[in-house]
Amino acid sequence: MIVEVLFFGATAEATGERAIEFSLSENVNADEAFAAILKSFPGLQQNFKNSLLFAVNQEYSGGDKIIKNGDELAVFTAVSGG
Amino acid sequence: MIVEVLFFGATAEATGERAIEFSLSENVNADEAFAAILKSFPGLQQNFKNSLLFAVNQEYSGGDKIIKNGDELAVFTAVSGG
Amino acid sequence: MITEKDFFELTTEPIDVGEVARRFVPNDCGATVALDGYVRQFTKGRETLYLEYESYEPMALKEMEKLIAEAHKQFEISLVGIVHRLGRLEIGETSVVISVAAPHRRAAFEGCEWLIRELKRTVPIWKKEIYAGGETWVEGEKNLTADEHR
Amino acid sequence: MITEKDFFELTTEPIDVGEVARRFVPNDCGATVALDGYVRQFTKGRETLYLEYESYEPMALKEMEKLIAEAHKQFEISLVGIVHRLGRLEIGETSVVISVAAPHRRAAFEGCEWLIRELKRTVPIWKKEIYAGGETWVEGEKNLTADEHR
Repeated sequence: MIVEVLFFGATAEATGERAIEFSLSENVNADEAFAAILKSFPGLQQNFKNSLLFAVNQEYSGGDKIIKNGDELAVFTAVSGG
Repeated sequence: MIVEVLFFGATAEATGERAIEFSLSENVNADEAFAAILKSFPGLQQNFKNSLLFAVNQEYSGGDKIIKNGDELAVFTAVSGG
Repeated sequence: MITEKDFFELTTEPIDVGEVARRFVPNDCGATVALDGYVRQFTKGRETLYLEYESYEPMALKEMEKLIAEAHKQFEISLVGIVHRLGRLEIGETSVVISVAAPHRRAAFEGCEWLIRELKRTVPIWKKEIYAGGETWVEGEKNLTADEHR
Repeated sequence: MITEKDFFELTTEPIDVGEVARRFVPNDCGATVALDGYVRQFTKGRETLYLEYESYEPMALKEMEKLIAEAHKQFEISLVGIVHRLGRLEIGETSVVISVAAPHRRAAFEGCEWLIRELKRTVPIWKKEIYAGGETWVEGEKNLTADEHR
Protein backbone atom coordinates (compact mmCIF):
# COMPACT_ATOMS: atom_id res chain seq x y z
CA MET A 1 0.00 0.00 0.00
CA ILE A 2 1.00 3.62 -0.44
CA VAL A 3 1.15 6.33 2.20
CA GLU A 4 2.20 9.96 2.02
CA VAL A 5 5.20 10.95 4.14
CA LEU A 6 5.80 14.60 5.03
CA PHE A 7 9.01 16.20 6.29
CA PHE A 8 9.39 19.63 7.85
CA GLY A 9 12.22 21.94 8.81
CA ALA A 10 15.35 20.01 9.63
CA THR A 11 14.01 16.67 8.37
CA ALA A 12 12.98 18.27 5.08
CA GLU A 13 16.48 19.66 4.66
CA ALA A 14 18.13 16.39 5.64
CA THR A 15 16.07 14.28 3.24
CA GLY A 16 15.79 16.85 0.48
CA GLU A 17 12.08 16.04 0.42
CA ARG A 18 8.97 17.70 1.76
CA ALA A 19 6.35 15.13 0.67
CA ILE A 20 6.81 11.69 -0.86
CA GLU A 21 4.74 8.65 -1.66
CA PHE A 22 6.05 5.66 0.23
CA SER A 23 5.33 1.93 -0.15
CA LEU A 24 4.52 -0.16 2.92
CA SER A 25 3.44 -3.77 3.35
CA GLU A 26 -0.16 -4.32 4.36
CA ASN A 27 -1.02 -4.31 8.07
CA VAL A 28 2.14 -2.64 9.35
CA ASN A 29 1.73 -0.65 12.53
CA ALA A 30 3.05 2.85 13.17
CA ASP A 31 6.34 1.73 14.73
CA GLU A 32 7.04 -0.55 11.78
CA ALA A 33 6.11 2.13 9.26
CA PHE A 34 8.42 4.73 10.81
CA ALA A 35 11.23 2.16 11.06
CA ALA A 36 10.85 1.53 7.31
CA ILE A 37 10.95 5.26 6.57
CA LEU A 38 14.06 5.77 8.69
CA LYS A 39 15.73 2.85 6.92
CA SER A 40 15.12 4.60 3.58
CA PHE A 41 16.57 7.87 4.90
CA PRO A 42 19.52 6.86 7.05
CA GLY A 43 20.54 10.50 7.48
CA LEU A 44 17.50 11.11 9.66
CA GLN A 45 18.43 8.82 12.49
CA GLN A 46 22.10 9.78 12.24
CA ASN A 47 21.36 13.49 12.53
CA PHE A 48 18.37 13.61 14.83
CA LYS A 49 18.48 10.35 16.75
CA ASN A 50 16.42 11.10 19.80
CA SER A 51 14.63 14.19 18.74
CA LEU A 52 12.45 12.65 16.01
CA LEU A 53 8.68 12.80 16.36
CA PHE A 54 6.10 10.96 14.28
CA ALA A 55 2.56 11.73 13.32
CA VAL A 56 -0.17 9.78 11.54
CA ASN A 57 -2.99 11.80 10.01
CA GLN A 58 -1.93 14.90 11.92
CA GLU A 59 -1.84 13.27 15.35
CA TYR A 60 1.27 12.33 17.31
CA SER A 61 1.52 8.57 16.85
CA GLY A 62 3.58 5.48 17.31
CA GLY A 63 3.21 2.04 18.76
CA ASP A 64 0.85 -0.51 17.32
CA LYS A 65 -1.63 1.77 15.60
CA ILE A 66 -2.32 0.11 12.22
CA ILE A 67 -1.45 2.17 9.17
CA LYS A 68 -3.92 2.30 6.28
CA ASN A 69 -3.51 2.91 2.60
CA GLY A 70 -3.49 6.65 1.91
CA ASP A 71 -2.60 7.69 5.45
CA GLU A 72 -0.61 10.91 5.94
CA LEU A 73 2.54 10.24 7.94
CA ALA A 74 5.00 12.88 9.10
CA VAL A 75 8.52 12.81 10.48
CA PHE A 76 9.93 15.87 12.18
CA THR A 77 12.24 17.02 14.93
CA ALA A 78 11.24 18.34 18.34
CA VAL A 79 9.15 21.44 17.77
CA SER A 80 10.55 24.92 18.39
CA GLY A 81 7.71 27.39 17.88
CA GLY A 82 6.78 30.24 20.14
CA MET B 1 1.42 75.78 62.49
CA ILE B 2 -0.65 75.15 59.40
CA VAL B 3 -0.68 72.01 57.25
CA GLU B 4 -2.70 71.08 54.20
CA VAL B 5 -5.01 68.07 54.55
CA LEU B 6 -6.27 66.26 51.45
CA PHE B 7 -9.21 63.86 51.18
CA PHE B 8 -9.98 61.51 48.28
CA GLY B 9 -12.84 59.31 47.18
CA ALA B 10 -14.88 58.12 50.12
CA THR B 11 -13.15 60.41 52.64
CA ALA B 12 -13.75 63.42 50.39
CA GLU B 13 -17.45 62.55 50.18
CA ALA B 14 -17.71 61.93 53.93
CA THR B 15 -16.05 65.21 54.90
CA GLY B 16 -17.40 67.28 52.04
CA GLU B 17 -13.85 68.55 51.59
CA ARG B 18 -11.04 67.76 49.18
CA ALA B 19 -8.33 70.07 50.55
CA ILE B 20 -8.31 72.14 53.72
CA GLU B 21 -5.87 74.14 55.79
CA PHE B 22 -5.58 72.67 59.27
CA SER B 23 -4.01 74.05 62.45
CA LEU B 24 -1.71 71.89 64.53
CA SER B 25 0.43 72.55 67.61
CA GLU B 26 4.18 72.72 67.06
CA ASN B 27 6.14 69.46 67.20
CA VAL B 28 3.25 67.05 66.86
CA ASN B 29 4.08 63.75 65.27
CA ALA B 30 2.13 62.01 62.52
CA ASP B 31 -0.01 59.91 64.87
CA GLU B 32 -0.97 62.99 66.87
CA ALA B 33 -1.70 64.98 63.71
CA PHE B 34 -4.00 62.34 62.26
CA ALA B 35 -5.75 61.91 65.62
CA ALA B 36 -6.45 65.66 65.61
CA ILE B 37 -7.83 65.51 62.07
CA LEU B 38 -10.09 62.56 62.89
CA LYS B 39 -11.35 64.43 65.94
CA SER B 40 -12.40 67.32 63.68
CA PHE B 41 -14.18 64.96 61.28
CA PRO B 42 -15.85 62.37 63.49
CA GLY B 43 -17.63 60.86 60.47
CA LEU B 44 -14.33 59.53 59.17
CA GLN B 45 -13.61 57.15 61.98
CA GLN B 46 -17.26 56.16 62.25
CA ASN B 47 -17.54 55.26 58.60
CA PHE B 48 -14.11 53.88 57.79
CA LYS B 49 -12.68 52.77 61.09
CA ASN B 50 -10.05 50.30 60.11
CA SER B 51 -9.63 51.12 56.49
CA LEU B 52 -8.14 54.60 56.87
CA LEU B 53 -4.66 55.26 55.52
CA PHE B 54 -2.52 58.32 56.12
CA ALA B 55 0.17 60.02 54.11
CA VAL B 56 2.58 62.85 54.78
CA ASN B 57 4.08 64.60 51.79
CA GLN B 58 2.89 61.83 49.48
CA GLU B 59 4.37 58.97 51.46
CA TYR B 60 2.47 56.49 53.62
CA SER B 61 3.14 57.72 57.15
CA GLY B 62 2.29 57.42 60.78
CA GLY B 63 4.05 56.91 64.07
CA ASP B 64 6.42 59.47 65.49
CA LYS B 65 7.45 61.23 62.33
CA ILE B 66 7.46 64.96 63.19
CA ILE B 67 5.09 67.12 61.17
CA LYS B 68 6.35 70.46 59.87
CA ASN B 69 4.61 73.67 58.95
CA GLY B 70 3.31 73.47 55.37
CA ASP B 71 3.39 69.67 55.15
CA GLU B 72 0.86 67.97 52.88
CA LEU B 73 -1.17 65.41 54.82
CA ALA B 74 -3.73 63.05 53.31
CA VAL B 75 -6.45 60.81 54.73
CA PHE B 76 -7.99 58.14 52.53
CA THR B 77 -9.51 54.67 52.58
CA ALA B 78 -7.86 51.45 51.44
CA VAL B 79 -7.01 51.88 47.76
CA SER B 80 -9.03 50.14 45.06
CA GLY B 81 -7.30 50.83 41.75
CA GLY B 82 -6.51 48.33 39.04
CA MET C 1 16.39 51.89 40.58
CA ILE C 2 14.17 52.12 37.57
CA THR C 3 15.64 52.12 34.06
CA GLU C 4 15.52 54.84 31.44
CA LYS C 5 12.78 53.09 29.47
CA ASP C 6 10.44 52.14 32.31
CA PHE C 7 7.29 54.25 32.26
CA PHE C 8 4.34 54.90 34.56
CA GLU C 9 1.48 57.18 33.71
CA LEU C 10 -1.99 58.30 34.69
CA THR C 11 -4.34 59.30 31.90
CA THR C 12 -7.96 60.20 31.29
CA GLU C 13 -7.71 58.99 27.67
CA PRO C 14 -8.48 55.43 26.51
CA ILE C 15 -5.50 53.08 26.90
CA ASP C 16 -4.27 50.99 23.97
CA VAL C 17 -2.90 47.77 25.43
CA GLY C 18 -0.89 47.01 22.28
CA GLU C 19 0.78 50.41 22.35
CA VAL C 20 1.79 49.94 25.99
CA ALA C 21 3.08 46.40 25.41
CA ARG C 22 5.05 47.33 22.28
CA ARG C 23 6.25 50.86 23.17
CA PHE C 24 9.75 49.55 23.79
CA VAL C 25 11.01 46.10 22.80
CA PRO C 26 14.37 45.52 24.50
CA ASN C 27 16.85 43.71 22.27
CA ASP C 28 17.82 41.23 24.98
CA CYS C 29 14.21 40.14 25.48
CA GLY C 30 12.01 37.57 23.82
CA ALA C 31 8.77 38.02 25.70
CA THR C 32 6.49 40.68 27.07
CA VAL C 33 3.61 39.83 29.37
CA ALA C 34 0.82 42.40 29.50
CA LEU C 35 -2.05 42.54 31.93
CA ASP C 36 -5.09 44.33 30.54
CA GLY C 37 -7.52 45.14 33.35
CA TYR C 38 -10.94 46.42 32.32
CA VAL C 39 -14.41 47.17 33.58
CA ARG C 40 -16.37 43.99 34.17
CA GLN C 41 -20.08 44.20 33.39
CA PHE C 42 -21.33 41.46 35.69
CA THR C 43 -19.97 40.67 39.13
CA LYS C 44 -21.82 37.91 40.94
CA GLY C 45 -24.92 38.66 38.92
CA ARG C 46 -25.00 42.40 39.65
CA GLU C 47 -24.64 44.66 36.65
CA THR C 48 -22.21 47.55 36.77
CA LEU C 49 -23.17 50.58 34.67
CA TYR C 50 -19.79 52.31 34.73
CA LEU C 51 -16.90 53.15 37.04
CA GLU C 52 -15.33 56.41 38.14
CA TYR C 53 -11.65 56.34 39.09
CA GLU C 54 -9.88 59.03 41.04
CA SER C 55 -6.35 59.29 42.34
CA TYR C 56 -3.99 61.17 44.58
CA GLU C 57 -1.95 61.70 41.48
CA PRO C 58 1.53 62.78 42.62
CA MET C 59 1.58 60.10 45.31
CA ALA C 60 0.24 57.46 42.88
CA LEU C 61 3.08 58.21 40.48
CA LYS C 62 5.62 57.95 43.30
CA GLU C 63 4.17 54.63 44.44
CA MET C 64 4.21 53.25 40.89
CA GLU C 65 7.84 54.24 40.54
CA LYS C 66 8.64 52.47 43.81
CA LEU C 67 6.86 49.32 42.61
CA ILE C 68 8.84 49.29 39.39
CA ALA C 69 12.12 49.73 41.27
CA GLU C 70 11.20 46.89 43.62
CA ALA C 71 10.15 44.66 40.70
CA HIS C 72 13.58 45.14 39.11
CA LYS C 73 15.12 43.95 42.38
CA GLN C 74 12.91 40.90 42.75
CA PHE C 75 12.64 39.68 39.14
CA GLU C 76 15.01 39.38 36.18
CA ILE C 77 13.09 41.79 34.01
CA SER C 78 14.23 44.45 31.55
CA LEU C 79 11.36 46.86 31.28
CA VAL C 80 8.11 47.76 33.00
CA GLY C 81 5.32 49.99 31.73
CA ILE C 82 2.28 50.90 33.82
CA VAL C 83 -0.56 53.05 32.53
CA HIS C 84 -3.65 53.61 34.67
CA ARG C 85 -6.74 55.42 33.53
CA LEU C 86 -8.75 57.89 35.62
CA GLY C 87 -12.21 59.40 35.26
CA ARG C 88 -15.30 57.69 33.92
CA LEU C 89 -14.83 54.24 32.35
CA GLU C 90 -17.48 52.35 30.44
CA ILE C 91 -17.96 48.58 30.47
CA GLY C 92 -15.06 46.76 28.82
CA GLU C 93 -12.77 49.78 28.79
CA THR C 94 -9.21 49.28 29.98
CA SER C 95 -8.50 50.68 33.44
CA VAL C 96 -4.89 49.56 33.72
CA VAL C 97 -2.17 47.97 31.62
CA ILE C 98 0.97 46.56 33.17
CA SER C 99 3.54 45.39 30.69
CA VAL C 100 6.73 43.54 31.63
CA ALA C 101 9.49 42.53 29.21
CA ALA C 102 12.13 40.00 30.19
CA PRO C 103 14.80 37.85 28.60
CA HIS C 104 12.86 34.80 29.83
CA ARG C 105 9.11 34.64 29.98
CA ARG C 106 8.90 33.14 33.48
CA ALA C 107 10.20 36.36 35.07
CA ALA C 108 7.85 38.44 32.92
CA PHE C 109 4.82 36.48 34.16
CA GLU C 110 5.96 36.63 37.78
CA GLY C 111 6.87 40.29 37.66
CA CYS C 112 3.60 41.30 35.98
CA GLU C 113 1.48 39.36 38.46
CA TRP C 114 3.39 40.80 41.41
CA LEU C 115 3.02 44.34 40.05
CA ILE C 116 -0.75 44.23 39.63
CA ARG C 117 -1.19 42.71 43.08
CA GLU C 118 0.97 45.41 44.68
CA LEU C 119 -0.59 48.20 42.62
CA LYS C 120 -4.02 47.23 43.95
CA ARG C 121 -2.62 47.27 47.46
CA THR C 122 -0.51 50.42 47.57
CA VAL C 123 -1.13 52.91 44.75
CA PRO C 124 -3.62 55.60 45.85
CA ILE C 125 -6.35 55.17 43.25
CA TRP C 126 -10.00 54.58 44.12
CA LYS C 127 -12.95 53.48 42.07
CA LYS C 128 -16.61 54.16 42.53
CA GLU C 129 -19.01 51.65 41.05
CA ILE C 130 -22.23 53.00 39.62
CA TYR C 131 -24.97 50.36 39.27
CA ALA C 132 -28.69 50.50 38.66
CA GLY C 133 -30.09 52.22 41.74
CA GLY C 134 -26.95 53.31 43.47
CA GLU C 135 -23.26 53.88 43.67
CA THR C 136 -20.52 52.85 46.05
CA TRP C 137 -16.82 53.41 46.56
CA VAL C 138 -15.24 50.02 46.08
CA GLU C 139 -13.51 48.90 49.25
CA GLY C 140 -9.88 47.97 48.87
CA GLU C 141 -8.32 45.61 51.33
CA LYS C 142 -6.42 47.38 54.02
CA ASN C 143 -3.68 44.83 54.20
CA LEU C 144 -1.18 47.62 54.34
CA THR C 145 0.23 49.16 57.46
CA ALA C 146 1.78 52.56 57.39
CA ASP C 147 4.95 51.00 58.75
CA GLU C 148 5.45 48.91 55.65
CA HIS C 149 5.91 52.04 53.67
CA ARG C 150 8.30 54.14 55.63
CA MET D 1 -14.37 21.72 24.52
CA ILE D 2 -13.44 25.10 23.22
CA THR D 3 -15.92 27.98 23.25
CA GLU D 4 -17.41 29.86 20.35
CA LYS D 5 -15.11 32.84 20.82
CA ASP D 6 -11.80 31.05 21.30
CA PHE D 7 -9.54 31.48 18.29
CA PHE D 8 -6.30 30.00 17.00
CA GLU D 9 -4.61 31.07 13.81
CA LEU D 10 -1.45 30.85 11.76
CA THR D 11 -0.52 33.88 9.68
CA THR D 12 2.30 35.25 7.58
CA GLU D 13 1.21 38.83 8.32
CA PRO D 14 2.50 40.92 11.25
CA ILE D 15 0.58 40.26 14.48
CA ASP D 16 -0.94 43.13 16.47
CA VAL D 17 -0.82 42.11 20.13
CA GLY D 18 -3.46 44.67 21.08
CA GLU D 19 -5.87 43.39 18.44
CA VAL D 20 -5.47 39.82 19.71
CA ALA D 21 -5.85 40.80 23.36
CA ARG D 22 -8.92 42.98 22.74
CA ARG D 23 -10.68 41.03 19.95
CA PHE D 24 -13.27 39.79 22.40
CA VAL D 25 -13.80 41.16 25.91
CA PRO D 26 -16.13 38.77 27.78
CA ASN D 27 -18.60 40.60 30.00
CA ASP D 28 -17.92 38.33 32.99
CA CYS D 29 -14.18 39.08 32.90
CA GLY D 30 -12.04 41.80 34.39
CA ALA D 31 -8.62 40.85 33.13
CA THR D 32 -6.85 39.59 30.05
CA VAL D 33 -3.25 38.41 30.20
CA ALA D 34 -1.39 38.47 26.90
CA LEU D 35 1.97 36.96 26.14
CA ASP D 36 3.77 38.70 23.28
CA GLY D 37 6.68 36.55 22.07
CA TYR D 38 9.09 38.17 19.61
CA VAL D 39 12.43 37.78 17.93
CA ARG D 40 15.25 38.46 20.34
CA GLN D 41 18.31 40.16 18.83
CA PHE D 42 20.95 38.97 21.28
CA THR D 43 21.07 35.54 22.92
CA LYS D 44 24.08 34.95 25.11
CA GLY D 45 26.04 37.52 23.13
CA ARG D 46 25.32 36.05 19.69
CA GLU D 47 23.39 38.25 17.32
CA THR D 48 20.43 36.84 15.43
CA LEU D 49 19.80 38.41 12.01
CA TYR D 50 16.29 37.04 11.52
CA LEU D 51 14.19 33.90 11.98
CA GLU D 52 12.27 31.71 9.56
CA TYR D 53 9.26 29.84 10.96
CA GLU D 54 7.59 26.92 9.29
CA SER D 55 4.75 24.68 10.37
CA TYR D 56 2.83 21.51 9.67
CA GLU D 57 -0.18 23.74 9.44
CA PRO D 58 -3.24 21.46 9.72
CA MET D 59 -1.66 19.55 12.58
CA ALA D 60 -0.52 22.76 14.29
CA LEU D 61 -4.11 24.06 14.23
CA LYS D 62 -5.41 20.78 15.67
CA GLU D 63 -2.80 20.86 18.44
CA MET D 64 -3.63 24.47 19.29
CA GLU D 65 -7.31 23.58 19.51
CA LYS D 66 -6.47 20.70 21.86
CA LEU D 67 -4.40 23.01 24.06
CA ILE D 68 -7.25 25.48 24.33
CA ALA D 69 -9.71 22.72 25.24
CA GLU D 70 -7.33 21.43 27.89
CA ALA D 71 -6.73 24.94 29.25
CA HIS D 72 -10.48 25.38 29.75
CA LYS D 73 -10.47 22.15 31.78
CA GLN D 74 -7.53 23.12 33.95
CA PHE D 75 -8.15 26.82 34.55
CA GLU D 76 -11.17 29.03 35.23
CA ILE D 77 -10.82 31.04 32.06
CA SER D 78 -13.39 32.43 29.65
CA LEU D 79 -11.53 32.94 26.40
CA VAL D 80 -8.27 32.01 24.72
CA GLY D 81 -6.78 33.46 21.55
CA ILE D 82 -3.60 32.13 19.97
CA VAL D 83 -2.04 33.65 16.87
CA HIS D 84 1.31 32.36 15.60
CA ARG D 85 3.22 33.88 12.73
CA LEU D 86 5.07 31.93 10.03
CA GLY D 87 7.68 32.87 7.43
CA ARG D 88 10.48 35.36 7.85
CA LEU D 89 10.48 37.46 11.02
CA GLU D 90 12.76 40.40 11.68
CA ILE D 91 14.22 41.34 15.06
CA GLY D 92 11.57 42.50 17.50
CA GLU D 93 8.65 41.23 15.43
CA THR D 94 5.97 39.24 17.21
CA SER D 95 6.08 35.49 16.58
CA VAL D 96 3.21 34.51 18.84
CA VAL D 97 0.51 36.07 20.96
CA ILE D 98 -1.44 34.08 23.52
CA SER D 99 -4.27 35.96 25.14
CA VAL D 100 -6.33 34.62 28.04
CA ALA D 101 -9.34 36.36 29.58
CA ALA D 102 -10.72 35.27 32.93
CA PRO D 103 -13.07 36.51 35.63
CA HIS D 104 -10.08 36.57 38.00
CA ARG D 105 -6.59 37.49 36.95
CA ARG D 106 -4.83 34.61 38.71
CA ALA D 107 -6.37 32.06 36.33
CA ALA D 108 -5.53 34.24 33.34
CA PHE D 109 -1.85 34.35 34.34
CA GLU D 110 -1.71 30.62 35.03
CA GLY D 111 -3.56 29.64 31.88
CA CYS D 112 -1.45 31.89 29.67
CA GLU D 113 1.81 30.60 31.09
CA TRP D 114 0.66 26.98 30.75
CA LEU D 115 -0.42 27.57 27.14
CA ILE D 116 2.87 29.02 25.95
CA ARG D 117 4.83 26.25 27.65
CA GLU D 118 2.68 23.55 26.05
CA LEU D 119 2.64 25.30 22.68
CA LYS D 120 6.45 25.22 22.62
CA ARG D 121 6.35 21.54 23.47
CA THR D 122 3.61 20.16 21.24
CA VAL D 123 2.56 22.42 18.37
CA PRO D 124 4.43 21.48 15.16
CA ILE D 125 6.16 24.74 14.33
CA TRP D 126 9.91 25.07 13.81
CA LYS D 127 12.20 28.06 13.62
CA LYS D 128 15.48 28.46 11.81
CA GLU D 129 17.84 31.06 13.20
CA ILE D 130 19.92 32.99 10.69
CA TYR D 131 22.99 34.63 12.22
CA ALA D 132 26.12 36.18 10.78
CA GLY D 133 27.96 33.32 9.13
CA GLY D 134 25.38 30.59 9.33
CA GLU D 135 21.94 29.28 10.05
CA THR D 136 20.53 26.55 12.20
CA TRP D 137 17.19 24.92 12.98
CA VAL D 138 16.55 25.70 16.61
CA GLU D 139 16.30 22.51 18.63
CA GLY D 140 13.17 22.08 20.64
CA GLU D 141 13.21 19.91 23.68
CA LYS D 142 11.90 16.46 22.99
CA ASN D 143 10.20 16.13 26.31
CA LEU D 144 7.21 14.69 24.57
CA THR D 145 6.52 11.05 23.96
CA ALA D 146 4.14 9.91 21.29
CA ASP D 147 2.19 8.12 23.98
CA GLU D 148 1.33 11.36 25.68
CA HIS D 149 -0.62 12.37 22.63
CA ARG D 150 -2.73 9.41 21.75
